[in-house]
Parts: sequence; C-alpha cells; structure tokens
Amino acid sequence: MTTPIIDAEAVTVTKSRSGWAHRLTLPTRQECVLLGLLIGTLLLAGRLSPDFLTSRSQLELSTHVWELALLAIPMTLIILTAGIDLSVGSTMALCAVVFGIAVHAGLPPLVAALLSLLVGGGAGALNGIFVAKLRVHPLIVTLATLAAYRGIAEGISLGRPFSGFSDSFTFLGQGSILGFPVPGIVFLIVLAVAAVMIGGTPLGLSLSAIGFNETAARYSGLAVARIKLLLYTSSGLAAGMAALLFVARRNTAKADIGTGMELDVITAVVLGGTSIFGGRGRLFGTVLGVLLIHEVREFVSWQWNRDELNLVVVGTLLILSVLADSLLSPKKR
Amino acid sequence: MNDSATEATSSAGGTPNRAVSTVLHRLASQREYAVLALLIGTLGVVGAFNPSFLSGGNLRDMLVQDAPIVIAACGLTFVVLLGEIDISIGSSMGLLATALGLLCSPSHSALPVWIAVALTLLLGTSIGFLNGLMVTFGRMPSIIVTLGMLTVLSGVNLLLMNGKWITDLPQGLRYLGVGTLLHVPICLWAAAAAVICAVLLARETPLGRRIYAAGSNPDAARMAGLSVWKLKLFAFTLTGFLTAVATIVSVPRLSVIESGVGQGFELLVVTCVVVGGASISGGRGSVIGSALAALLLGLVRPMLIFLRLGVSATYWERAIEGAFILLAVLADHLARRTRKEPHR
Amino acid sequence: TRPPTGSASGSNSGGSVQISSGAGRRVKICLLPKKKGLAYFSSCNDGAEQAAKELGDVDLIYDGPSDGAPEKAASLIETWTLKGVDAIAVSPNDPGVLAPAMKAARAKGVNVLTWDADGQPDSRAFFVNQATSQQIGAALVDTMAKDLGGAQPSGKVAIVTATLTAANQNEWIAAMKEELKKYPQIELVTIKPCNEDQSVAFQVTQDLMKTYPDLRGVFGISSVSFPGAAEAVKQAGKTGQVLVTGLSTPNNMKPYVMDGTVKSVVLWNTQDLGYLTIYAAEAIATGKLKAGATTFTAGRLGAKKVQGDNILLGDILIFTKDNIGKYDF
Amino acid sequence: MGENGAGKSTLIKCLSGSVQHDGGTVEVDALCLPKGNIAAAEAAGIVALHQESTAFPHLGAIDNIFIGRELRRAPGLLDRPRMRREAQLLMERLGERIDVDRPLEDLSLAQRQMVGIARALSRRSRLLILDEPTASLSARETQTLFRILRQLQAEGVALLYISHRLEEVYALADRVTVLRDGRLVGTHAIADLGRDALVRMMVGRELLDQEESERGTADGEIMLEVRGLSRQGEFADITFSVRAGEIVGLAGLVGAGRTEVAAAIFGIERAEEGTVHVQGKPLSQGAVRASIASGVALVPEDRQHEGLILPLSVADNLLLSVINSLTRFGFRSRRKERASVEKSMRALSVKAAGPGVAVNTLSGGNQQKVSLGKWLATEPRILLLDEPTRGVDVGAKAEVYRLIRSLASEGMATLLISSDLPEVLALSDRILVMREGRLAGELSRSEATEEKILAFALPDGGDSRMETGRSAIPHDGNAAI
Ligand SMILES: Nc1ncnc2c1ncn2[C@@H]1O[C@H](COP(=O)(O)OP(=O)(O)OP(=O)(O)O)[C@@H](O)[C@H]1O
Ligand SMILES: Nc1ncnc2c1ncn2[C@@H]1O[C@H](COP(=O)(O)OP(=O)(O)OP(=O)(O)O)[C@@H](O)[C@H]1O
Ligand SMILES: [Mg+2]
Ligand SMILES: [Mg+2]
Repeated sequence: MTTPIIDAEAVTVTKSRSGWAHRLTLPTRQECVLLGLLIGTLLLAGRLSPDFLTSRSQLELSTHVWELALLAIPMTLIILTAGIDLSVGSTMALCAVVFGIAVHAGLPPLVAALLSLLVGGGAGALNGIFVAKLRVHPLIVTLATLAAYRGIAEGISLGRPFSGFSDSFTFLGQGSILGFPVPGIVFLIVLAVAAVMIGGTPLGLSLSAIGFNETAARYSGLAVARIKLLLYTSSGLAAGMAALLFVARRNTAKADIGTGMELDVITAVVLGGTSIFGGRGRLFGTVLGVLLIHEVREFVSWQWNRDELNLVVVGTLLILSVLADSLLSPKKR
Repeated sequence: MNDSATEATSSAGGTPNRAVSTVLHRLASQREYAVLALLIGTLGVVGAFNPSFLSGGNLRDMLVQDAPIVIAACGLTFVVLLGEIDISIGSSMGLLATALGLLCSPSHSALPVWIAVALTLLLGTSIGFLNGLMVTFGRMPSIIVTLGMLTVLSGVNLLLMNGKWITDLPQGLRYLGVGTLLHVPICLWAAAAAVICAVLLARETPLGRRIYAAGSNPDAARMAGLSVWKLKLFAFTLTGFLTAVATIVSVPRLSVIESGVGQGFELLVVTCVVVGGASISGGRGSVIGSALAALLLGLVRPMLIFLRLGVSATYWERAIEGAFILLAVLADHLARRTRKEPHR
Repeated sequence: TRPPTGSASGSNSGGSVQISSGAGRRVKICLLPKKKGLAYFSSCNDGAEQAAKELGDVDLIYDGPSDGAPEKAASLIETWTLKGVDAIAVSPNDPGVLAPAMKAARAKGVNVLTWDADGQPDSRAFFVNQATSQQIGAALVDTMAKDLGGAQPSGKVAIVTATLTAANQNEWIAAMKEELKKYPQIELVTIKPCNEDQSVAFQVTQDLMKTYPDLRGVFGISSVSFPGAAEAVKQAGKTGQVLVTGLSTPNNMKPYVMDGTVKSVVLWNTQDLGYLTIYAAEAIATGKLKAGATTFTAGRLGAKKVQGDNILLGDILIFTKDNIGKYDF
Repeated sequence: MGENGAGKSTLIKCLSGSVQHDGGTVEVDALCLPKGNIAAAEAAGIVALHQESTAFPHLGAIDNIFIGRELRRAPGLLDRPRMRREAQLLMERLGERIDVDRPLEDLSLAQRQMVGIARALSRRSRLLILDEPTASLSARETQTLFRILRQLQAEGVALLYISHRLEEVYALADRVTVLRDGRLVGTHAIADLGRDALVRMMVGRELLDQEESERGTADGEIMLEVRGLSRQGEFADITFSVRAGEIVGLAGLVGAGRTEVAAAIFGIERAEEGTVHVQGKPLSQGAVRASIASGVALVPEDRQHEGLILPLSVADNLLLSVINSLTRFGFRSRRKERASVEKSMRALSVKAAGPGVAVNTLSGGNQQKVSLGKWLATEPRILLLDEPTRGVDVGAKAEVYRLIRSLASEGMATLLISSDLPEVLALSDRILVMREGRLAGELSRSEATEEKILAFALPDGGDSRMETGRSAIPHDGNAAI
C-alpha cells in the first residue's frame, strides 16, 4: 500500500478494548437469563428448605451430576461446530460393559479402564469418520450408533451386570479428596483442559468458524475433518470416562446405564446458550446450564417428591429460557 | 419428491437412451430405492430361511405393527422437508393415549367413543399447533421446542395417569384397534389413507409443492410470495394430528393403556424419515421413502425370531437395528459419491 | 373388596398403641418403587397409604424414577438420606446399582429395608418378603406346568421379559430355568424382551406363535409384557391352545382370565405388601422390630412371621377364573 | 443501470414487495401498493426475476415455474399435465430442451437461469422486471431472450431491464435510468445518451486510474507451475505458469471453470489429473494447509460464503488463516495476534468501528478488504485472486488495484481471475482465456484487447456477438472503465 488511509478509530478501539478478548469475559444474554433463574431457584430453595443449601447437601447431591457435566463438555464443542452426538449414552454403556468384562476376565482395573477408554475413543472416532470423512449428517450417524453401541453392549454382556470392583477403583466414584468428590475433580480437570484449549489455543476460534461456515473454514485452511474427528473421538472418550465414574460410583457395570443420557446432555448444553445451528456457544454457559438443571432437579425431588414434576419443570425451563432469549434478541430470523 | 420415472420418460421426449439414463439417474439419486432394495433383499433372505415369514398373516401383522410409525412419519416428513424437526411425538402419543383412555373409559369420563376420539384428535392437533407456534412466532429452533415438549408432555402424562393404568376400555374403542373392515385391520386403512393423502399432498397439491419449495430455498420461497411460517405451522399441526390418528388406531389394539405408551416412538419415526431419504436441512425427502424405511426397520425384530437364532441373538437385536440404519445410509452415500453430490 | 388374605382386617388399633413410644415424633418413611407409574406399584402404595393413616405417626413419601432407571433410584436414596428420613423401603430395580447408596444410607443411620424384591443382604436390615426370586420363578413354571396338564406336562414355551438388562426379571428367569429342569418335556425355546412396551410384547408373541407353531405357553414376566402377550394369543384365536401366564395385578388380567386365554395369574396381594412394608418400616424405625425377632404384628394383617431378616407376607397367590373376581387391585 | 452496489437490486425488491421500503410510495394505475406485500405487487401485475438465484434446487422446472401460482384442476389439486405442457412450451419458446421434471440442481447454470426467465414469463405481467438476466447466458440464449422480450414489448408489457452490458441496454431500452449510491442520478431517453455520458452518469466522475504500471516485464523465477490439471466435467488439461512479480490474468465467461481451477490449485477440491509445482516443488493435492504452508493464498470469489465468516469479528476473520502460526508453545499469543490484526487493518485501511465488530456489519468493499487482508496475513508468495473487486465500489477498487500492483512489484506471483475485462487488461502482464473448461488462448499485455479476449472466450467464437448486441464487456464488466 502506498498511501494507507489509517483508520484512527479502529486502531484506538483495538488498544482500549483489546478486541476479541472482551468478548470472552462478558456473560451473554442467555447466560444472564440462566444466572437469574439459578439465583431464583436457590433463593426459593433457601426459603423453603434451608437444609438443601448447606454445603454438605450440595456436595453430596453434586455426585448425581458429574457424568452429565463431563459429557456436556465435548457435546458443547460438537454443537458449536453445528454437529450433534446422540450416541453418548450408548457409548457409556458400551464402555462400562467392556470394563466389567475385562475386570471379570482378570485384567487389572487400570488396564481394563484403559481398554474401556480405548473403546470409547474408538466408538467416538467411528462416528467422527462417518461425519468428517464420509460427510454423513451427524444426526443420522449418531442415531444409528445410538442403537448400535447399546446393542453391542447388550450383545457382549448378554444383559448381565458386572459388579464387585475393588475399593481402589470405586474410590474414583465414591471417594473424595479434601471433602470434594473425586468425580468432581475429574470433571474440573477436563473442564480446565477444555477451557484452555478453547480459550488459549486456536481450537476455539476454529470451532466457531466451522460452526458458522464450514466452507469458509475449509478455505481458510482449517483442518475441518481432523478437528471434527478429534471432537467426536473426545466425545467418545468422555463417555468412557463418564462410564468409569458411573461404574465406580455404583459399583455395577451394565448395558442399560446412560439410557436417555444424550437428551439430558443436549438439553443442558442448549439451555446453556449454545446455538443448535453452530458457531455460538461457550463452556461457561454450558456449566451454567448443567448447574441449573441439576439444582432444579434436585430441589424438585427434595421438596416435592414427585419425579413426574421434574420432567414438566425441566422441559418448561428449557422452552422458556430459549424463548426468553429469542424474544429479547433484537434481530429477526 | 419427483414424479414417477414413466412420466419422466415420456416428458424427456428424447431418444430412448436418454430416457433410460434418466431412469437410472433417478434410481441412483433416491434413497427410496436403496431402502426398497434392502427391504426386498431382507424379505427374500429371511423368507428363504423360513417361508412363513412371507405368509400373508405375517406380512399383515408386520404392517399392523408398522402402521402407527408410518402414519406419524407421513406428518414428520413434511416437517423435515421444511428443515425442521419434531421429536415430541413420542410423549405426545403417550399423553394422547392417556387422554383417550380417560375420556372414554367407563370408570372415568365415560364419554361416547366418537366424542373421545374427536377430542383426542383435537388435543393432538393442538399440541402440533403449539409446537408450530413456538417455532414460528417464538422464533425458536424446533429441535429445542420439541425436546422441551418431549419432556413436558411425558411429565404431564404421568401426572394425569397418576400411576393408575386404564384397563376398562369400552368395546367401541377396542374395535378401532382390533376391528377389521373388509378383512383389513382398521389401522391399515388409516395408514393407507395417511400415505395416500400425504403423497397426494406432496405431489398433487400446491401446498405440498410449496412445502418442498420452502424447504429447498426459504429465501426464494419468500420472494415467490409464500408464507413460510404458515407452511411450518401447517406441517407441525399436521404432525400433531397424525400422531393422534396413530394413537387412536394403535393403542386400542391392546387391552391396557399404561404409562409407557409412546416411549421412544419419536426416535423411531425420526429414524424412519431420515433413513427414507429426507435431508435434515430440508427440501429433500419423500413420504414413500419414510414409509418404506418404517417397513424396513420394522423387519428387524420379527426377523430375528423367524431366523430362530436362539436366545443369544436377542441380545444383538439393537446392534442389528443400528447396523441396518448405517447400511441404508452407506448405500446411499456410495450411490451419491459416484455423482459427487454434497452430503445430506 | 377386602382381600381375603388380609386376616384381622379390623385390627387397626395397633396404630394408636405404637404412637406412645414415639412421643409425638413423626416417623418419615420413604417408599421407593422400581418404576413410578406402574399400576402394580401404585396399588402397593394404596396399601402403604392405608398403613400410614392407621399408624398416625408416619409421614409417607412415595417417589421413584418414572423411567425406572436404577441410577435415579439410587440418587433418590441419597437425597432422602441427606434429608434425614427415618426409614427407606426400597424395591431395588437393580440390587447391584442400588447397593452402594443403600449401604451409605445405613452407615448414616437410616433404616433401610427392601420390599417387593430383595437387595444385597448387607445393604438392608430387613426384606419384606412376599416371595423370593426362586419362589416366583418356581411358581411361574409350576403354574404353567399345571395348566398344561397331564402327568408329564410337555410342549414348547417362551418367555417375554421386560428388558434384557432388567435385574429382577433376569433373576426370575434364572430361577425358572432351574425349575424347568423338573419338567424335562417342557422346552424353553427363546427369551424375548419387550422393552417395557406392550405393543412390542404383542408383536413378539405373535411372531413366536408363527415361528413355533407348536408353541404351548408364553410367560409374560413383567406387568407390561403379560397383557401384551395375552392379547396376541387372543387375537390369534389361539385361546386355550397357547397358554399365557405371568405376573400381574388381577385387574389388568381379568378379561383374559375370564375368557380363558390366561388360566392363572401369579401374584400376591399388592396392597397388603405395601401395607406390611410401612408397618415394618415404622417398627424398625421406632426400634420395635429388631434383628432376631421371630414375629411382628402388622395392623390388620395381624402377626407376621419373621425368618432371619425376612418378614414374610404369606404365600404367592394364583388368580384363576374361580377367585379373580374377589380381588380388586 | 448503475455500478455494483448502486442499489438496483434493492430497488427491484422494494417494487416487487419482497423488501419493505422506508419511505415513498409505489403506485400502479394511480393506486398505491402496500409496502412489502408480494401478493399485492403480483396482483398489480408486477413480476420480477431477481438477480440472486431464486431457484429451488431440489425441484424440477415445472415447480420452479409455477410455485406460488399453481394451475389447479379441482380445488386444491394441481393440474400437472397442463403445467407440464405449459412448462415445456415456455422452455421451447426459450429454445431450451430440458427435462422439466429434473431437479434444477442437476441443470447447468444457464439452464437454471432460463427456468427463472420462464418463471417470470409465465405470469401475466404488466410490468416485467429482469435483474441481470443474461449474466450466465450464452450469446444464442441471450438472442432468444431478446426476441421474446421484444414480442412482449409489442404486446404492451412494460419492461424494466437491469444490466451492466451497455450493448444490451442500447439494443433493448427506450429510456435509461441511472442509480448511484442508492440515489437517482437521472433518466434519459436512450437516443439522447451517448455511451460516454452514460458511463459518466454511473461513475460520477471521469474514468479512474488507467495508469499502466511502469513495471518491467516480469522475468523472475517461475513460482507456480500448473501442468495438465483436469477434473471431469469442470476443466481439462490446464497448463500454465506464473513468475515472481508477474500478474497473470485469467479471463472467461461465467461458468468457464476458472473458479474451479483456482480451487483445485489451492487444494479445496482435488484435481483428477495433473500437477501443481510451487517453486519447482510438487504441491500435494487436496491439501489447503500444505498450499498455505508453501506460500499459496486464494482469495475466493464468494466472500460471504467462502472468504469470510460473517458473524465473526473482523479480528477473528483476519486471524483465521494464520492463527495456527501466531502461537507460543501451541497457545494463542494475544500480543502476536493483535500485532497481526493491526497490521492487516492498517495495511488495507479497513473501515470498521473496531476489530471486535462482526464482519457482517461492514460494507461490501470493506468486507472484501478483510477477505484480502486475511490472505495477505499468511504472507503468500503466490496469490490467486478470484474476482477481487466484485461488488466493490470505485474508490475501494482503485485501492485494491494499487495493492495488487504494489504486491507484484515486491515479487508476488499473482493469478487474477476476473470477469471485468478492463480490470484484467489494466492489471495483467499476460492474459489466459478459458472457454468451457479449457485454456482457449493466451495473450500478451501488448496484444490483448477486449475483442481478442472475447473471441477466445465466447462459445461460438464471438461470431454471433454483433447480431445479439452482446457487448464487448461481458458479465459484470464495469462499464465505467
Ligand atoms: N438488507 C440490507 N441491509 C444492509 N445493506 C443492504 C441490504 N440490502 C442491500 N444492501 C446494500 O445496499 C447496496 C445496494 O445493493 P444492491 O444489491 O441493490 O446493488 P446492485 O445495484 O443490484 O448491485 P449489483 O450490480 O452488484 O447487482 C449494497 O451496498 C448492499 O450491500
Ligand atoms: N455446462 C455446465 N453445466 C453445469 N454446471 C455448470 C456448467 N458450467 C458451469 N457450471 C457451474 O456454474 C458455476 C460457475 O462456474 P465457475 O465458477 O467455474 O465459473 P467461473 O469461470 O469461475 O465464472 P465466474 O467466476 O465469472 O463466476 C459452477 O458451479 C459450475 O459448476
Ligand atoms: Mg444487483
Ligand atoms: Mg468464478
């Protein structure tokens, strides 16, 4: 450029607000809605039943949510790329059963756990190959593997449960370190890794780019297929980890675990503000979504003892929060 | 989605060679044919092993079992054609079954059967309409709306039923499920009517063509003066109505209305529609394809029994079902790749 | 409509007597079914509510997973434990999955007992035993054998179960296979799941009859698969030719018993079961029933035998054409 | 008429009701049409063929023609036979023999355009509006269309015809109205308006810099060498090379396959045959990342779908193709990123409220600058530009030209794909012309003229050019230059 017209305003803005960085820290509208609902729920809970809000109760009850929370992390990233993984619950069952069979065949728990993670990763990678390489719509692929993986779990286990795992293994699900449940620590580690990957490495921007416009992402030289393969594989891995946590917590591995888990996970992620069309979404929102679903569910159970009510409340919450976001949003679709 | 190959042949007006290539082109391009081939192949293989699989009685029983899926799929196809989805039909069916039972069982409302049926149809239609309203006026993604409704409706159903199953269904209602007309079960009449109407709607009415158009290119549809929101509202409402029809002709086949009616039905129907060739992003799909896919997937369970594979095969049932879906998709993918078409 | 097994139906005076020991303190008892929404458990809850009303000092909570997921049942046990309830009566859908939660509850001083189905022995104090898996399995097979008739009952039979992973059903099936050894002429051809879907049970039974034209009997061993299987037999016009038996509340099966599709229905008095469970839970929570006791008085049911840690409800009932009209639950 | 972005298409959309205007009225027969009401406009006899594809790719010609006002036999039932007959008749009148049931996605661009024209003709119109209908048509097809339009004109239908091709306007129009920057510049009888005057009206000033750059003939190292590149149905046997500091123009009609060639070189799509060498080293096929690593950059033709990610911020877009190299130990370095973004924005003088604003809030010209900047950030040595000034206003265009020249003088090997012939002529050292997927000719800077390029580019060798009135300026050719 010989005579660049320097846009003074643009440059100053860059310096004062450091551009893209500020986007990462402010809560989005949907997240504000969720925070409001969460605080509302907790206030109501505090009034109606103070025992519910004690740290002991909260820590104990938190054990119900870690697997869901863990699965929500890769699901957020997948939905961010405009994909979906319906097979997570079934993959969990498959991994659990593989672990159970391996332990009962005499393998040490550690080896069995690795084997189970391997199977989880493999199952995820198979989804990934269909989605990324063969370019079949992820909904169709994972709808098929939703049936297939659970079918394989049922087939290799013949429906039998496996239990009686060693204490050193069940510590993974039942133990706590400094009063904090071990599964929670696992979740926090995974969350931290994911957050660093998203916020700190080029991956985050790549995911949004793919979700908004896959063609342009490919033109930009992003390794779209490889990233997708990575995502679906990590979703399978997370399902394997969730399966291990579950088995350790309940001391039983069986082909029926994680039934319906996929819809719970998707509900939490979407509630957290991740756009089902891809591009928009944050782990922070997902954490809020998971937290809100968890607190609402536990509180409804605690206070009203009606499981059916939970369904009505969670479904209504999902619809209303997304509706609120849509009505508050100025742009027309 | 297109007219039959014969029409194409006549209209192409070119050399026979060109007509043949047109037909072949269509064969390769449409998922229906992959599904149909798989369907016939499976029927043939299992029939060779156990001829009673192909007996009239068994074919009829399988059709009867598939009827509610086919009926609901007729509606869902239009929703998917518009690039939307409805996964609330499972819970919706459960709630409609409970409502139907409560309305006409002598120990509850004891209304005349036809009034109960009419009210159930109305309820189903309203649920679909509500879904449509939330998608169009609420400007929410349909997968979220209907995921929410899936949960809400199942909760409402359980609260309504309150743990008491409905066992005293009046004979008039049972007739809808077990009765026959000219030796053909009522639910088959209903399914046939639904398919014929849906095919006519899709191919022979302006409404149907507009649904294809709006799904194919919504912006262009708006420019052509179509109200895309009206079409969506219609498709969701139709799905709600047809879910009610499916409920009415399938639930009274059994003597008890319990709390689990319709569970997992939504995934089954969605699977059928996408396996039948509908594109998730809209514009592509056909009623016939969805119906054929329903028949194909309906083969898996009976097949395993008729093959006398024994107890252990039972445990692989779901795996085989999943493999069938993948197979149908893969077959289509291969056909598509030879034509370098984008994925669906 | 008093169930005939309910002896001493008028003796609800026991409630007021027992209150004195509690000195006005209310006893919180949670009743956990395998799956909320099943008519079977609702009718158990009817009995439980009756008992709670009679006892007067009982706050009864009836809740459970509406999808029957054992994992959610375990979560509920943990929630209740945190709330500090006095007793939890568990019908474990999957003893293995529930055991850690039940043990944890016991460790925190909650009285845990099982009812309807037993859990792992160290996960509960007592089992309100209406029938063990062995007894249920044996009763089903014996009933089928009796209905098939003859000195050497023979023929092909099949089982339509709930899901392939249903723990209770799998235990019953194991027991049934054991019992079937007594009848070498009866051949179990296959076991099929209905995925807790009545219409699948219906279809599976239809297909079984077509595949095995000489099929003589079908066991419908869940409350959903039984009516589905019976309806299939009835619609196939094979009433009397293919016998259906299974576990169900009498109300669900009355029409089939009356028309002969089903000769016998195996069950127990569900209302009494719920009733007895609450009485037992209250007694355990208030310290009236301790390990080693041999009898225990449960309101209108009178004295019930305690064998080890099993509180016995009484015999399994077989409902037939002759007696089914007398029951309403 | 008017330049790109003058507001012609938007005006048409307001007339036909698909966009709601803010002020003013549209009157037909002295009756005011309601705003943004497509049905009312149609009822008043206004029929429009819009510029961007309004086709339904999954549907056949019949449906595409009749959707929205289908022929019925009974209430609610289509009269398919009659619709098919009429569709065939219409297509025959347009000189196209196509299978009217075949989904449009299987037809060629020109055939699709013909279906669109058929759709417009099928309506009983009193005012027929055509927005650049001939952009993708061949000479013969254009001729047929004009015959039909004249016929309609004789029947009393009013025609509003938008085109960048001066010849078409002179051949068809009675009056010409010029828009610039969304404003009316003036309306004149065509007879009163010479070409130069018309161009001046559109551009608003004298022709912009025609400066021939003073660079010597490039004889640098061969940077890019393409040999025998082919892919079935798209292009065949493409062989050429580009030297350092050289700008090679690639001209041709829409659909000639230039975009596909560029995409294949860059690795978006794999070529079936042939090789690409960069500085003598073979480039692996179908690998965009490898291409970027060896210094190749492609600024794609469609910036909205291929070049940019509209909802993302300017900064994010500028970073997208370099983000993996602006890291420290695998982590993003905000400092390096900021430096890179500021450099790009300053170098291209992108006008935006800040780097954090979404690209879709920018004007087309600024979007194109971001798209260019994004690729220049990869510090390429070989630049493939596909229609770099499409939809870019005059001022921005001049800046882009200057940028391209200065890059070349710094040694950039540039392949310039453009349908804007004056642009190709002004910038290129050498011009390649493609026709129907093949290289049809090569012209040196000194010998190249618009006529010579067109002679290579037109399917019928340019013979029918004069009779159809096809201009020396093909599609999108900015008449101003
Ligand atoms: N909805 C909109 N919002 C904001 N800007 C718009 C909108 N629609 C059009 N524009 C802008 O208005 C201007 C006029 O666009 P229009 O498409 O009418 O130009 P045109 O004269 O048809 O150009 P071309 O010759 O390229 O077809 C462009 O700068 C365009 O980006
Ligand atoms: N004969 C044809 N049949 C079918 N499709 C065609 C035909 N010619 C071109 N196309 C399609 O038209 C589109 C435009 O082609 P392409 O982008 O290669 O043209 P181009 O020379 O780059 O033109 P421009 O850049 O001016 O638009 C492509 O998608 C191409 O597949
Ligand atoms: Mg325009
Ligand atoms: Mg091009």
